[in-house]
Amino acid sequence: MTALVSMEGVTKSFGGAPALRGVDFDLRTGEVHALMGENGAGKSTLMKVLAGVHSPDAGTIRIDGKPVTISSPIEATALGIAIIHQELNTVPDMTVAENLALGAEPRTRWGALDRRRVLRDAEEKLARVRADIDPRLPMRRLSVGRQQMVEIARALAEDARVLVLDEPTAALSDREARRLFALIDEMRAAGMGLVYISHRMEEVWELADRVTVFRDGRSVGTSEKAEITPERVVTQMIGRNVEDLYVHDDRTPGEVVLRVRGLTDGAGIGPVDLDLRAGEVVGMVGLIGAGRTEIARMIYGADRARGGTVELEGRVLGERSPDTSIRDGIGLLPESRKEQALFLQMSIRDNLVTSALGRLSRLGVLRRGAIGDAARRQMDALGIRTPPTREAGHLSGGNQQKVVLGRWLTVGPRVLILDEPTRGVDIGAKHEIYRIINEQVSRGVAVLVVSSDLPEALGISDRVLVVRGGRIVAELDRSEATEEAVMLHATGVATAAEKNGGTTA
Amino acid sequence: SEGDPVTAERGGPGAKVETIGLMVQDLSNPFFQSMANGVQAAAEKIGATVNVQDGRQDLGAQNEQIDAFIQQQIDVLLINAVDSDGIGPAVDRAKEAGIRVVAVDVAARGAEAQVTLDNTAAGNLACTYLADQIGGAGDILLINGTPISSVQDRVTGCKQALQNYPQISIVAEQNGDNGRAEALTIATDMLTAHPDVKGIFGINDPTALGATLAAQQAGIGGLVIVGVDASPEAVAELQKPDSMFEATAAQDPNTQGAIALEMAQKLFAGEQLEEQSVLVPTEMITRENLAQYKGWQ
Amino acid sequence: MTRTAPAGTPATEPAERTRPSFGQVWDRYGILVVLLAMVALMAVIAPNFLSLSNGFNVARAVSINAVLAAGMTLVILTGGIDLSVGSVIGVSGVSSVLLWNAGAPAVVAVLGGIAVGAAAGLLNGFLVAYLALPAFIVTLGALTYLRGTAYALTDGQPLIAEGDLGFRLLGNGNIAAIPSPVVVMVITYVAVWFILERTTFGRHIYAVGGNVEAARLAGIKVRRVLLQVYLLAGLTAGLAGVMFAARVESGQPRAGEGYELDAIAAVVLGGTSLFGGRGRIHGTFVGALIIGVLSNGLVLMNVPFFTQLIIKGAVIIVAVGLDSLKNWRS
Amino acid sequence: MTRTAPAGTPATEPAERTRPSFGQVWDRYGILVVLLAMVALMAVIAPNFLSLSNGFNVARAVSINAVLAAGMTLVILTGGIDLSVGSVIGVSGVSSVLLWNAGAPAVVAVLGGIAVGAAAGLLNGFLVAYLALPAFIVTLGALTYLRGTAYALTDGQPLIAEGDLGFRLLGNGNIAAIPSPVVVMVITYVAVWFILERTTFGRHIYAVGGNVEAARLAGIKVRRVLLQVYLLAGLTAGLAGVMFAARVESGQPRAGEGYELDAIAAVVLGGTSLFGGRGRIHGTFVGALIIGVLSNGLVLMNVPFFTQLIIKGAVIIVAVGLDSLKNWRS
Ligand SMILES: Nc1ncnc2c1ncn2[C@@H]1O[C@H](COP(=O)(O)OP(=O)(O)OP(=O)(O)O)[C@@H](O)[C@H]1O
Ligand SMILES: Nc1ncnc2c1ncn2[C@@H]1O[C@H](COP(=O)(O)OP(=O)(O)OP(=O)(O)O)[C@@H](O)[C@H]1O
Ligand SMILES: [Mg+2]
Ligand SMILES: [Mg+2]
Repeated sequence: MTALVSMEGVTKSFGGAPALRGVDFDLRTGEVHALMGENGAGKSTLMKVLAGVHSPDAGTIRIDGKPVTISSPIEATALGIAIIHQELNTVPDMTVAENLALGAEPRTRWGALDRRRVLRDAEEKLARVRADIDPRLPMRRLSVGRQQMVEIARALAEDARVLVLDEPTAALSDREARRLFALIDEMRAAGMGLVYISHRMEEVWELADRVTVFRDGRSVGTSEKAEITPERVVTQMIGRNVEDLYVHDDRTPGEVVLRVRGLTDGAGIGPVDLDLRAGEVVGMVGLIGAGRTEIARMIYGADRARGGTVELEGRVLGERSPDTSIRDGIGLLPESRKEQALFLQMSIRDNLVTSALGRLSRLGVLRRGAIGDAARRQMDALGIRTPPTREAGHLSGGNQQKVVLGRWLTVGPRVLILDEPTRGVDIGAKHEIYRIINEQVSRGVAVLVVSSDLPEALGISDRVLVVRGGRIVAELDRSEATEEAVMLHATGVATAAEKNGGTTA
Repeated sequence: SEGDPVTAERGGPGAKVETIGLMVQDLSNPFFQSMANGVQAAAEKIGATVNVQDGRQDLGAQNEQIDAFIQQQIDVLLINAVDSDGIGPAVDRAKEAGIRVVAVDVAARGAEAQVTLDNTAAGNLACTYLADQIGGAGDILLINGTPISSVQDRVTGCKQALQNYPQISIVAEQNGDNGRAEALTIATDMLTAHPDVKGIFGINDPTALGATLAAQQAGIGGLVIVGVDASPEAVAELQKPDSMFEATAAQDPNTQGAIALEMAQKLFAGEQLEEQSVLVPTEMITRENLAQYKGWQ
Repeated sequence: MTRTAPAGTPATEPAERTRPSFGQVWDRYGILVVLLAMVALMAVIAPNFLSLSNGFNVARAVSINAVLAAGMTLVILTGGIDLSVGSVIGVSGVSSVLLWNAGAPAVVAVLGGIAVGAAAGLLNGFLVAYLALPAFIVTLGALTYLRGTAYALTDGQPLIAEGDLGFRLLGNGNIAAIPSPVVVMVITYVAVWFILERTTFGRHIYAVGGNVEAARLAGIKVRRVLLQVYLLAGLTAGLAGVMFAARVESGQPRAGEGYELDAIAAVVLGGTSLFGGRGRIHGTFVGALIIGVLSNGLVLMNVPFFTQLIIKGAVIIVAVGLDSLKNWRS
Repeated sequence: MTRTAPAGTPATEPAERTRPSFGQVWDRYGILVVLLAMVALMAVIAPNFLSLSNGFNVARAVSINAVLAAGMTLVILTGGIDLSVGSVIGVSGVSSVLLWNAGAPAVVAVLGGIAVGAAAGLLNGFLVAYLALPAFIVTLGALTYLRGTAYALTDGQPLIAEGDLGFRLLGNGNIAAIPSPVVVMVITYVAVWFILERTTFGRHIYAVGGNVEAARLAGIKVRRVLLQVYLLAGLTAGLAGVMFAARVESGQPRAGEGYELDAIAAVVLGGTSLFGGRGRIHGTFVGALIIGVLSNGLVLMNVPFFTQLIIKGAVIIVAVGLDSLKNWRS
């Protein structure tokens, strides 16, 4: 049988920098073909070529064996190719319905915009992915996760034969992910060809019929379902195997460093109580929209709390804001690095020292020597091997995330709050980030990790807090924290059960 | 005293002017265009070249232009300053560079000679005429302009004249930006506030003509509207028998320019001037004497 | 040891309430309230302000800036800006009178003037959309060379219309007892409203302004949208220019100097974000009225012109200040 | 078929080549090339263009706009804009002469004038930083009310300096054979360069302009940075105003009309992005020179004024066009 899609010798470079160096790739009908590889390996670029976003420098693309040239997103759609891009591509100021209709707005007989149909179509599309979202809402009002669901709805709507999902679960948590996997199975059964890009091994094992591994702009091998083993894939990806991905030394936490009591924003989040001990990692898990990010931001002072107290080493902190928190020794690694953390057009060095300039200057004048040293030291510690003067925007996702983390290591806080620290980061980088976290903890830093990647959260945490409806509904020890246990609490089943049946000992 | 001034001493007995710099406030006003024409014509007669620069009503620009002229080592500079005093330092620089400077239309501090229109007299004449036409009593509107020397003098002159007419009062005074459009807009509003005025004085013809339009459009009749300049536009309007625009104080920028060049030539040749300061008389142009008025060239 | 809390209320989506809050109402009508307050004030302190005829004066005086602002709104919604519209008024006005004096029929003169504006806009659009030059600089350049062109066309002289100008009705006189420029203004706003609210092109304008990358990936021809938007801005400016010429019954090369800032002020007062993607055309209309009412009232009160400047500046700031109270909820 | 590499090699970043490409060189020096080309051209066609004294003329003529543009660069780097600087020139110049005429010593008069500018900037900054009003509108309002204030201070009349103005040196005369305004300009640029390249404040300016949310979360006091930036823009404009007054030895209420656009043009020509976060102060200097060389050369060539406008407009566009060739690599 001829492949649904086959790409041969595709090359693409950006301003002289090769991103694809002659890639062969093929997709069959009725299969899920997983693409894996380090950040910057070229996965998204290849798919953007297929989706008509980038035109290749060389190479041929065949659909059903017939050579085609795809020079615009519209042409791709016409050929039945749909894609969910890695980055959110929504228009925040337009409604969900308008976003769903974007680029293909229905017209009335007289060529005017058919607003009734825009709404009707939107409701259908959302129904298909079983997302209960009001299509009249402005997109900006939705959380990252829900915006992602809208994107999925949009892609599925164009009844395509080929669907590319580029890290669709990065912003989703387990429940939404499950829902998506069910849809994927349906589509596979319906004979569609799906390309699935992810850095989450577990998902790949579960979904993929074949796995192609990318490295350095080349395909370094495709394995059939039968022959897929984690070791093999990881080795292909980063040239070595990662024995145990989740680094976690045995340790005994020290004194309580951070004590939060009754923290609330007066609108759906909180009241929240939690303690952080020196030298421990506490995971915060929950469904999308559970409010984990809000809790984290309130502790740090990024958002104003309407009630409750935050104590640091016994001292009650007053009105908190990022700058006071930093002075007090609390740090936050925000949820989305591009929007909230990184200065894309600044050098790696400047990004690393942004929050420590007070220490690295005298009377407001930069101590450039000291800055250079500090930056170089961090880059070595983080394993970022590229000139410090390089613009952060040019780095791959993994290295960007390391830079943001490095900014906090330069400051050296007592309490470090990490919101989705490995979102969209490749396994090699993930491993290094876990290593860094572990190292900080061993120095007595208290770490709070918000993660939608459940295995990760369980793998690196000493304790796990389950968040639902803006509250902490359960606290589980490392020993008792299993995915099942967490999901029970996260979805509310557990508490429901307890009502008619005593409490767990 | 700046840079290394180009103090090549030029001119002297019998010397002929070869390069002329002419600077005017605002070439987009026909008045100054006519002045430029006057200088151009006179220059051709003596076979000299003219570099005309537009001040765009910006003193800063005029400063730069003078420096450029110094650079070009022109022989004489005819200057129509945006501001009489503000131009002073620049004039001094020009003289240090050996350029003979004559002020045109508006006085310029430090100029060696000047041909000026008596703007005060012009304003005075215009408003006297207006006052008489409305029978020495009633309310009138005054449409002022951007505060530059010539405009201010006209307003001063007008108010002087009105002191002889105690029953006349200026009920509103607004800035028409020296132009027809803005004058039209604000005159419309002024007439709304004061529908029963008897006359309007505009500081120049474009302004007065804008006011005339405003009155027509507002359906107000029987006004006496006067301006200053006697520009072609104004002449055309005066020729309409039914227009409320009745008179304008004639200024002759064309001749002014010519006279200025004449004086500059004399200075350049080291001759004595009979008088350092020539004051060009102005006369009221009305429908009656319109025939005799030769207008601008 | 497992601490468990009572079943938590499901994740509340803070802003999912669809019932309009006070804030949302203010978002919508805040600037309108400002306008009404101003009218009320003027009615009390400015002589003859509150009369039908003066209402028409204001409307007539506003019409040109309002038409400019309508086109400007489209550009700003895409996140761009057009500083050249003031100079377009000069060029197109002069052109239309030139055509008239050359013996062209009124209609041709009018369309000619508008076409000149459209052409200028087309060039801006090409440079911004296809050469990706910054709109601010492109249109700043255009502001300069178009003004020069206006002067060049008339040798710096105002151009007296021969006979009485065939299309003077566009600037003066009435249509069904309503000042004709006001009629033109209203038609323009209805047209722009329809484009923005009822056509796919309108949606695309918001999309490009809201998130250009998303728009491109959704298959929207971003460049064409930008080109068309600047074209329309030039076209409306051309129309404004012809209206101006008709109003002063002559071709004034200086016409429209500085009008671009008033137009932009109207747009922003109307609540349109200079970053694009957000705004409504009726807001612009209200913004233009605020500026017009203010100028008119101050003249009626015979406030000295420099005091007028001080008040105008202050009011502009206060108006956006009040309007932006909405941001204070977040 | 599994290639294995030595442990821990990072994902190779294609663009990691450190040897500067042609493109990068052009990024850096593109606009400089444009300037040199222009100077070369002028040297050939404009009489007496290439001479030390004319060099000083250009520098002197440029100095005021250059000083304005220096402060403007700081504002634009934060993603803001300041349209009020032209009017600040009027107010501060008038104020300094008022002080002088009131018998204040020259130093006091100068500092007073500068202080007035700084105060105006402080108000802009407060409204933008703490009330979160759009900079464009706030400074547009300031442009208007400050001009009014300048007129009000002098009753609309230009203000003649009594005796000879104690600080005329700031506008005329030389310091060590170099025109004094040029010296002032150079000092200003060195100061701004130091702020941007050598101080934490400078880093913070780039950070706020680059990503305001990230800056806030990184502990930068965003509002204070904004406040200070507008303050500095007002301060440099105040300085420019005093220089203007010194140059014309009088207080001109109309001084600086429209200068804001020239200043912004200089900044953008210099390669600073109007979206903030990206740009260099020396670029602004080059940009100001381009504008200055052009004006000077056109006068020397005796080009009619409206042709000058056409050429200027075209050159501004062409200059950014050439400069933006860099974008074509991606
Ligand atoms: N638009 C662009 N301009 C310049 N370089 C780009 C562009 N898009 C991608 N690149 C570069 O091409 C290389 C491949 O990028 P790509 O996004 O395909 O990697 P990826 O495999 O998707 O990585 P990740 O897993 O982080 O998404 C990277 O080095 C990236 O920096
Ligand atoms: N930009 C936003 N505007 C309005 N509400 C938001 C926004 N982002 C999140 N929310 C709301 O805040 C709550 C928490 O959202 P969020 O998704 O950030 O929580 P979370 O637990 O951090 O989930 P995740 O971090 O996986 O996105 C949800 O009710 C969500 O709807
Ligand atoms: Mg990718
Ligand atoms: Mg979150």
